[in-house]
Amino acid sequence: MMNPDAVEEKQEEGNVLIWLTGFALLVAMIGIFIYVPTERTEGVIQRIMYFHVPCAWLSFFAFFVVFICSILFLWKKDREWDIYAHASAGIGVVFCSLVLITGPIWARPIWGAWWVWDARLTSTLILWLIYVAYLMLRAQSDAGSMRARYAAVLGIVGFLNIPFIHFSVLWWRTFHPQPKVITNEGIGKGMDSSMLATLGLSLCAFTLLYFLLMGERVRQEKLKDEIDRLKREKLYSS
Amino acid sequence: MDNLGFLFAANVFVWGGIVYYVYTLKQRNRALEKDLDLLKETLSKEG
Amino acid sequence: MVENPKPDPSVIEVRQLRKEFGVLKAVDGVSFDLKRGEFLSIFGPNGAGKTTLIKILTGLTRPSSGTARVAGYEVEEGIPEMRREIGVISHSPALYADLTPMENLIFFGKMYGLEHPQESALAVLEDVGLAPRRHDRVRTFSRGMLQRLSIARAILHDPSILFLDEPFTGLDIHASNVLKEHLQTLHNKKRTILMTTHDVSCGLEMCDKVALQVMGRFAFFEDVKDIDKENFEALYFDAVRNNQFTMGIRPH
Amino acid sequence: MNLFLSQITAIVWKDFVTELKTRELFSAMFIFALLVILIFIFSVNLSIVKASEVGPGILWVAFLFSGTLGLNRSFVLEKENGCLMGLMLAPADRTAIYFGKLISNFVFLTVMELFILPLFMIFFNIDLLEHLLPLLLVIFLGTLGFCALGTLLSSLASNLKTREIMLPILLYPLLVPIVIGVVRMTGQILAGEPLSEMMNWIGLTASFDIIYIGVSIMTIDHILEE
Repeated sequence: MMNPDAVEEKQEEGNVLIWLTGFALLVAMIGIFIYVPTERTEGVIQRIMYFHVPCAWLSFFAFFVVFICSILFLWKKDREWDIYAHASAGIGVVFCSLVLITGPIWARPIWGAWWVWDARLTSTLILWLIYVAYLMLRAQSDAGSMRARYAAVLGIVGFLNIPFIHFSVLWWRTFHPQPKVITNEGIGKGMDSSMLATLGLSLCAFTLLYFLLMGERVRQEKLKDEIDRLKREKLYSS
Repeated sequence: MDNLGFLFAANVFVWGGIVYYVYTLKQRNRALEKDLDLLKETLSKEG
Repeated sequence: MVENPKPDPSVIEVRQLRKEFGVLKAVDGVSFDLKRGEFLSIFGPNGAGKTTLIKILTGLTRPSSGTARVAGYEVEEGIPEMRREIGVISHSPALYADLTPMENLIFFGKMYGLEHPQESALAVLEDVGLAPRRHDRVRTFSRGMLQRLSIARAILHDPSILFLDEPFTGLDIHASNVLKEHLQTLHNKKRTILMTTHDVSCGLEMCDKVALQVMGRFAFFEDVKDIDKENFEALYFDAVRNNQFTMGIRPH
Repeated sequence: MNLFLSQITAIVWKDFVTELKTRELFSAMFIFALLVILIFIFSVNLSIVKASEVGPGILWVAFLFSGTLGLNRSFVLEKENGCLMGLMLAPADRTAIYFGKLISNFVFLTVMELFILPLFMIFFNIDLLEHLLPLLLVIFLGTLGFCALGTLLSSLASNLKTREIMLPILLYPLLVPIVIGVVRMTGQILAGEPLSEMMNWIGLTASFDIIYIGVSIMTIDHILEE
């Protein structure tokens, strides 16, 4: 299927990406723990933000990729897009889980409760449930075009649901005081430039990490396919 | 305010989680590659 | 066997049909022609892609590449006009168990846009000999009666082409003989019939053309006259085995 | 177009005839909804919590749970004996099949809800009659959204090995916006607020309905394919 040269080339590209991502993450860590000043009102715990927000960004981006690949799949019916959507959903769920873990750890000392039914936290939880269901759907059905089509439909439906979730959860909690760290105006407000720079750096590092993980996940699926193909074509006798 | 414990826990989860995920991915890919090589070898011996 | 006085155009025309997804190849480059009134039996082991071939030809699924024309219509779009020309009988009867035969057939008649669903339903029930039981629930029917009723459903809209997907599965000897008689009658009325089966003993005596599908491909496609009927079983197993060899399994 | 409508009618007619004969779907849904309400009454202390505050939530949980039961049953009937394949072989547009199933699901669920309402009124001592019209509007919007998405996903889940489990797992997270919306609206209506106070919720639920019917029309082709 793949010729050996292309494989080698890909591996080299992969190595460059690994070093680049590792370096970016290292720089981001230095930024988070050494460079950036401690926030005045919240103290050290606010440093969680520099990886909490990138995790959220990464998972959201991953779900967006699922959406795009699902549409492309239904259009082109090419297994390639199915692989991308599957890989991206898996990565999205992993980072969504990290958001859901770090969120309460941040909330406990600041708001005094592990879980606050704040609009963002609630939406993230629902999003997580949708994409866990997506992965379950994939795990439940046999490999083939049916699984791919069903997953693609769910990938589209799930992403289109995000605005509805956002507004319903926002209005649901209107009469509660907005938590002051994350307000409706956005995250950038009230942060000085060094904080913004660190956050930006961290965002970049995590985006690189996404592509690194995508590469690995996609390779995994393709290896599985290749093994499957060989078994099917050469060892048919049974 | 001293919330270093919380910060530490969050870090353990995030970086531990990422490292674990990357590790399992790598491991799985390596196992699959080995499987594939084995399969190819068996097939070339037979054919 | 019915001889055609003038050369009819092919009612089924299949060219390099493929259905694959990733590593799965269900149909792998099948081409053949079938003329009006011909009866084709496609033999093949389980998983050879016979059912997928029928699903493509009946517009239930789209091919990955290649073309297929059925009754003059391209099937890739699964256009409704083509579906009016075909009837399908498979091993599952596709009948609502809680409804009566009449209700089932009237329902399908309405789905096909028939003008007089009631009359058509009664007529086909007479044809298959189930008219006396037209007001009983389908749930109470035996396997053989279900299969007759599903013939009635398939010919309700008077299609010119019939597809049969493993129609003998689960029938006892008596029921399969009844089914064979019905198929013979349908064939005599100049309907084109395409049947798949994994059972070498069924279907050879009725058909005009014989095909063998192995691993998605046609191992052969012959006129029944050119087939040694006595030794068909041996031929079948040889072809199945040979085709697997060419796919990479070495004979021992 | 004419055939399209008559095909939809035929599917709805078929579902009604089946239901009139077996009465499986309606009785199961009704009793289940009743049980859900009872379980909630036993688990919530009504002498502490105000009935009008927990009532709307309990009512909608009952509707959604028994609605899921109905959706599952409705597609199991289609899968039995390979009927869905017979339906797909008919010269019908996939959307006709979708709308046929959508309408019959919607009607069954609505009828069940109308039977539950008086019981709810008695159990919770809430006077629904004075708010009946706005309440019916909310029930209409909520049930339509539930059925629009539910029909799509149950046709998808019906091909899975574990369809009974997978349908709620797929459906409920996606229904969160509608659940929040209708429960909030029902609560406001029971508190005597006019509909104009909840235009944002009405807009949200209505656009949910429209978008999911639209998405279903666009994707049902890919689901109803063998």
